[in-house]
Amino acid sequence: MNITVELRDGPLVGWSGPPEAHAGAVVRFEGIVRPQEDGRSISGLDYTAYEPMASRELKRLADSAMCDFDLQSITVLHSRGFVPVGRCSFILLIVAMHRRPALAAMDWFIDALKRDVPIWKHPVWVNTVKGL
Amino acid sequence: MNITVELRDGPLVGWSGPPEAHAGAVVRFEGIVRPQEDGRSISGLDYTAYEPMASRELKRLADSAMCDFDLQSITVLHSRGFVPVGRCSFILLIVAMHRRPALAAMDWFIDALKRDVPIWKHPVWVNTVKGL
Amino acid sequence: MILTVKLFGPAARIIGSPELHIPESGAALTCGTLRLAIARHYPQLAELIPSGRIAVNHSYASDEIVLTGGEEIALIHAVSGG
Amino acid sequence: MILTVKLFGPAARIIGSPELHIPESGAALTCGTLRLAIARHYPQLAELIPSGRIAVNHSYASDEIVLTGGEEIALIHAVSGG
Repeated sequence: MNITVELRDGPLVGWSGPPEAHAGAVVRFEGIVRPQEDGRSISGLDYTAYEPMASRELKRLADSAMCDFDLQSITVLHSRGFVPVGRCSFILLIVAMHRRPALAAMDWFIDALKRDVPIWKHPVWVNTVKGL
Repeated sequence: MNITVELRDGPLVGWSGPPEAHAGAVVRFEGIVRPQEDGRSISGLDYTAYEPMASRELKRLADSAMCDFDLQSITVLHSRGFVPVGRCSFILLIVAMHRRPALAAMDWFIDALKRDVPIWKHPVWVNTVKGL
Repeated sequence: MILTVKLFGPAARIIGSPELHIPESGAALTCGTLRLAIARHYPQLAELIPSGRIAVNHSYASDEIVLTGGEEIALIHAVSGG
Repeated sequence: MILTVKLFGPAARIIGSPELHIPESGAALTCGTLRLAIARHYPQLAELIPSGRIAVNHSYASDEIVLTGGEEIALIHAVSGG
């Protein structure tokens, strides 16, 4: 079982996956902070995690995905704290023998994360930062 | 329109995507040569492309995906010639505002590639290489 | 005795606090009756309760789970990570 | 006059050559009749023909397309890239 789950402070940078043995498909998803929320410009998102529950839930979901989709490895990194627009706040790397389970696992994991993992994002509005 | 399509000789290495402006989701797929074909050990796969049709078909599919899935960019790299086991022969990088169209486009593109793009792989058996 | 419930995200902003307090009624309290009690004592949160979940000691707990008082309790609602 | 058809992958291995040759019959040749002619002249390929496609000048061509003789023609079957 090759599972990595980690919450890190601030934007995620310069991270590359583990070496793959006998893999056929390596799929990597990066969530990037978008410049707007609800049509208003933001300078970034502030992430709050309820720990250790957030890490535990990520681990539980990763275990479940490993088993249900027959993965070779799954790596989940999520930011906490402030992440500016255009920077990465979430990385999911899935390694599997075949493409279809890898993509299906990715879709399932991100849905499950949004449903179960106690991490909240709060927009930091551009005007708020400037004190207006 | 930010579309890159390229066939390269041998394994794909050290390639990273374009900078993303206003992206929300960056999904990268890598196809790695598996150690077996039909249950027999191979030393690698030898890819033959019918050019320029292969590049044209890749470009046609990329254009179609850009439009149908509202992507921000799509990058497709495919090997030709020999790629050893464990090395990368195919990279698909999709950048979109949202996750769902990015993943749907990835699934669609790989199916379409296997259906339409005239690239053939031929297993190089381990014993063949040793002259047995 | 008073039960403390941790709040996050929208719920914490509505209440203006990272936790809320529910007086125990004496009757055995379950996660289900706690949800009802939160909605009664904090009507501002009533809308969030149907889709909110109670976590007990960092795991989601179903409505029939009985609370004995020493647990860490949280109201988890509308997570949005990823 | 002889029509040359490029072969790849399994089809080329079956024939042992990167192309095959079909004598033109005189009647107007279409991609559809070409497929039939390939199956007739090269029975080893007959199994591949129903799922194979004809490319004319590097684009897939449907069965009704008429061939005039100067085109680059290929039999595309069972691609497997990616």
